[in-house]
Amino acid sequence: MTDKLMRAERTSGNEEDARSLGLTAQEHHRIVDLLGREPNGVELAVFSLMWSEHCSYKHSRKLLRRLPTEGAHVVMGPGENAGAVDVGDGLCVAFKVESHNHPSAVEPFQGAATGVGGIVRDVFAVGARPIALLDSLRFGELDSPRSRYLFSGAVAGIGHYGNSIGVATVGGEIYFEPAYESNCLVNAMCVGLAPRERLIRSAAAGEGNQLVLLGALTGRDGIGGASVLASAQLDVGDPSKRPSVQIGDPFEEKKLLECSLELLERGLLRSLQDLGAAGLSSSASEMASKGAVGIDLDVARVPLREQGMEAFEIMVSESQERMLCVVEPERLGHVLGVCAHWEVRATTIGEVTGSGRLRVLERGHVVGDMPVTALVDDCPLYDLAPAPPTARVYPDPPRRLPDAGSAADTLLALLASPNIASKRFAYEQYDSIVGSRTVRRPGTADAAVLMLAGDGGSGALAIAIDGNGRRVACDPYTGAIEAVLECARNLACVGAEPLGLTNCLNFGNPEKPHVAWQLERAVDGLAAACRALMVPVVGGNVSLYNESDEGPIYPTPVVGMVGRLADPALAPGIGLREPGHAIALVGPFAPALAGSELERLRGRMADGLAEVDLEAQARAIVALREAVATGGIASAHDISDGGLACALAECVLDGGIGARVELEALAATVGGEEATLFGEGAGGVLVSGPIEALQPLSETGELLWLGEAGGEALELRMGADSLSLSMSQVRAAYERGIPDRFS
Amino acid sequence: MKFGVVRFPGSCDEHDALLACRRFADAELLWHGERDLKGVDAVVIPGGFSYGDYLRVGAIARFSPVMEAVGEWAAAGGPVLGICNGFQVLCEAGLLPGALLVNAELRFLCRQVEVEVVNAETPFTSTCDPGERLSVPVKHTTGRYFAPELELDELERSGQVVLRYLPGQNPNDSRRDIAGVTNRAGNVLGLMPHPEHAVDALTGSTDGARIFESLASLSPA
Amino acid sequence: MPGCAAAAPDSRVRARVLIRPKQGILDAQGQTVERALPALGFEGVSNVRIGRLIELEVEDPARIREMCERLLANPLIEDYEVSLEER
Amino acid sequence: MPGCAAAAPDSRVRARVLIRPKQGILDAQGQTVERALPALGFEGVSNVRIGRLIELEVEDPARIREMCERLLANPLIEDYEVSLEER
Ligand SMILES: Nc1ncnc2c1ncn2[C@@H]1O[C@H](COP(=O)(O)OP(=O)(O)O)[C@@H](O)[C@H]1O
Ligand SMILES: [Mg+2]
Repeated sequence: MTDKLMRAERTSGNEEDARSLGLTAQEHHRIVDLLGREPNGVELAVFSLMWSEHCSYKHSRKLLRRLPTEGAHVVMGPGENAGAVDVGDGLCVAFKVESHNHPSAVEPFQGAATGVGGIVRDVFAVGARPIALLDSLRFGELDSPRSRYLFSGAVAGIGHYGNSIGVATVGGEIYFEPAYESNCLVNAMCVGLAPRERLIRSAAAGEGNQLVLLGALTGRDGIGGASVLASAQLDVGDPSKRPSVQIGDPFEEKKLLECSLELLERGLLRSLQDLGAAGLSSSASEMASKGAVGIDLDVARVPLREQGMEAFEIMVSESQERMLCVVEPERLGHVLGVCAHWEVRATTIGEVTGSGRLRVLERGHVVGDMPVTALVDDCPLYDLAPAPPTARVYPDPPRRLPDAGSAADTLLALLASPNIASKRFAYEQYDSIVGSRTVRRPGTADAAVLMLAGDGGSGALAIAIDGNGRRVACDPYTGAIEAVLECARNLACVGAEPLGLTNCLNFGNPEKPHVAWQLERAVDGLAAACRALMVPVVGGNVSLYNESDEGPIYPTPVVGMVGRLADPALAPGIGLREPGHAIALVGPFAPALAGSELERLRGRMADGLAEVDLEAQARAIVALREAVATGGIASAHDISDGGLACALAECVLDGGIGARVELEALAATVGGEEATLFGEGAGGVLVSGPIEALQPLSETGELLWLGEAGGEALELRMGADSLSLSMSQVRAAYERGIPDRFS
Repeated sequence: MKFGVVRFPGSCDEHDALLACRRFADAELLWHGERDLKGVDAVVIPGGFSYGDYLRVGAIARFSPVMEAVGEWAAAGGPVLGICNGFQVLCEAGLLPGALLVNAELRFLCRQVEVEVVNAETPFTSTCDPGERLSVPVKHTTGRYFAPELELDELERSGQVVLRYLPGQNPNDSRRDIAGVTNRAGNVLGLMPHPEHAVDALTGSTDGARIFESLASLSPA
Repeated sequence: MPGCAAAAPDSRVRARVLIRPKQGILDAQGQTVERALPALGFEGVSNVRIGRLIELEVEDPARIREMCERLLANPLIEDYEVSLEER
Repeated sequence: MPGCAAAAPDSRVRARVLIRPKQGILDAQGQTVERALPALGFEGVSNVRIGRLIELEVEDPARIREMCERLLANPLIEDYEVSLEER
């Protein structure tokens, strides 16, 4: 015991150690000032993590202030574990998206699985029952064996975790681009549901209240998320002390989830917080900070999976499936009883104090003592030094398609491109129906639709997640706007009004001026689009330094949106429903090849995208939503990757009904056959239904009649030119696109 | 008429099953740690990953106290319906013949499939027409039904094969396209498709309701 | 102290249980691995079988067989092999 | 003849690979099984570890290690142990 205490003290927290832990000399000085002395090893470990980019947002926090966060439905904004919005009938929806990029690049199955576990805990930490997951994935192209390994591992990991805990994975998106070859992206979004009064915050309160750790044993998992921490202080030669890959245990999570929700339901907790990055250090200091209190905790009381763990290791361990809660002493027995029922470990490890300090004890001896404000609020925040790139940041993508080619061949090539092809390979590995809420499953509608009737609510939620990094790379401001618009349009396609937005900002190294510029432009684009649509940002996550020797990833803001619609029975899918239904294009839509999938396949990448008229787009989204919500529209599908022709092919395949359309009028306004067929850009939606049902759309906005559903083929005509493909040809290209890359 | 839906730690579809049962009768949850079946008239063992399905699917759950009671109940002729993980648990417990192996594709698979009612004369299918086709989802990693050939012949002969995947619909390479089987006495049914996820047109199909309807039409024990 | 505890007269026995898919049962995992090997440049591999390895310490080794029969393996589809090792 | 064929100078080697979760890496399966056992009537069991067993026949045993590193095991989170057995 004394031996350990001495070791903690002996390990000095001098400047050199600080640097090896990723802190700058100035940051170290600031810590010394704040403490009034040099930190010891335990304190330095805690500071280095609390002041890491991951926990402090030191390079992004100032920028995030530009995002609008207020809205009529907001119940909890950014700052809590998950944001929440009101969906009526006394119910709230809590949601958030989070990245697990680096762990997934190391071990895709476990990295993705623990990513799901982490975001699920964020949602039940606010008292909401997780009801849906979505995933946004980016990998290198599938001709790379490593990308195939990462992709199949990540998908299996997401499925494994989500399926095992009984939370439906209802949507997502996947892109394969060379810019993600060395840095894949694995973002997961979780959506939860709670009666409004059951929502709980993480602020610790009440001097003398007990701090109880729930869930898994603590091991040396992912210590610090950075091996420097361990190697700086431990004998690297001793393999038993090396930090290790985090392994997800969904069974433990499932019990923890049910147990936590039952504790909340019975009103037994004062506050609740998950243990995520930086483990106990971060969760204890966040809880203390939010409640403006202090916390004493004794690491010797933390149940361990491995022997001989040091105090600092226990403080920074990222072992999964753990939660921390604050309990009034008289309720402790009751809490432990509920935990025993669920076979969840529960251990009192400390208590709330009035000291305003985080004190780390080891068998009662103080081994660390830090002001909570210093840990949470005093990390220096940095201004970015943005500057537009002076040279091209990204090379042209490899050329896969010649410039000349028949429209039919081009369409088949696009449909078979893994970015557009069916993602069935992935979503069939996800349980998308558990919970009995899923009205629209993956692949059948632009947004997932989850009904609320079984939860005491009415109507349904609509959820979508979007973000096209390549287009953001072409133009960070417009690309980010497009991501928000696409998400909102996806919601409108099922008739839903957006209530709130979450986002994950995946970028390269922000200390580089051109990356800072991408980040700033993208955040400004997000902010502008949110204002135009009047959708508040209620939470999110930032993942920086996604960069390798070949350069940064494409700047990839991923946008998740939750909306509400009144009648799920009316929510259209993408599939054509009846022969004879009219097909029309709702605009404003000005497609162009710049930034399109076709341009990519031809080995080019545009510099700049056409400006978007945000007001007009916002108006069109409202009009579409209102038209859809009144019923009568049989199908609605947003035109996105691969342009109109690909969107129409998807309507045909999902409906199992052919289509005949005439595009000459559109081509006249767009200019160019290829741009008409395959051009991309904000705003276009294909709708079908009886003419009378679509008619009202022409009064509120731009509507162009294209043709009608029927037959067994996909026929696109443009004056004298025509393109006709049988359903089976189209289906083969679309369905085989991804599986063929694996054989 | 009252259904009891067993809940293990790691069950996932117990509320879905409860909701489905409640469309036709009373229903309540039965906790894995208690031997008491609370006077229910039919037992449902739902889908999920009991005990994480660590070790082997269904292997640990069969030892739980509630399963002792279910065993006695089944031996006395009480109806027991095992769905997905419930099917796996019943096989492990020896209440149903055969075993479930990992899907030929080694992957979890969630998809709507069509099955044929091979035997419409069981307590679980009495409201179906013989040969009726039902559209019901499957979602599992370990659903490839296996039994030795002689036993399969015997199962077919004695009408224990109740549900079969339609040609081209077998999602896991189950022997003889078997999707659901009963025990010899016919009072215990295990099936991989999830009828509880097919009781509402809004969420896909109502064909699964037949199973619950059939059970609910039994006269209370 | 810790050394002391480990040296205590503990009668525990360490057991290793190997569990294999029974002959005649399609071993989908083994086949998948076997098919994947040539593409990675590993030729000349055959008869790949994949099973489970369970290691545990027991107070009463007489019960291991029963544990295997009833819990660790499923005799309908799996064979098992136990080996003991005095601590 | 068949006897003959079996005795033919076939240089195949049967190998057994035991794969275990690395020290320090969470063995979720082993832990869960261990915790569940007493309630199931199996007392006195500890240190349960669950891993995988792979058996195969190879022409060139020298390459097994590489196969383990690249496909059979995940060296980041698993240790493996190879043993050979002449046919
Ligand atoms: N891009 C963003 N937009 C809005 N809010 C954000 C963003 N990134 C992070 N936040 C908010 O900052 C807080 C801290 O985020 P994070 O460290 O990811 O939380 P946690 O530790 O719970 O995972 C959260 O409330 C989160 O919603
Ligand atoms: Mg959190």
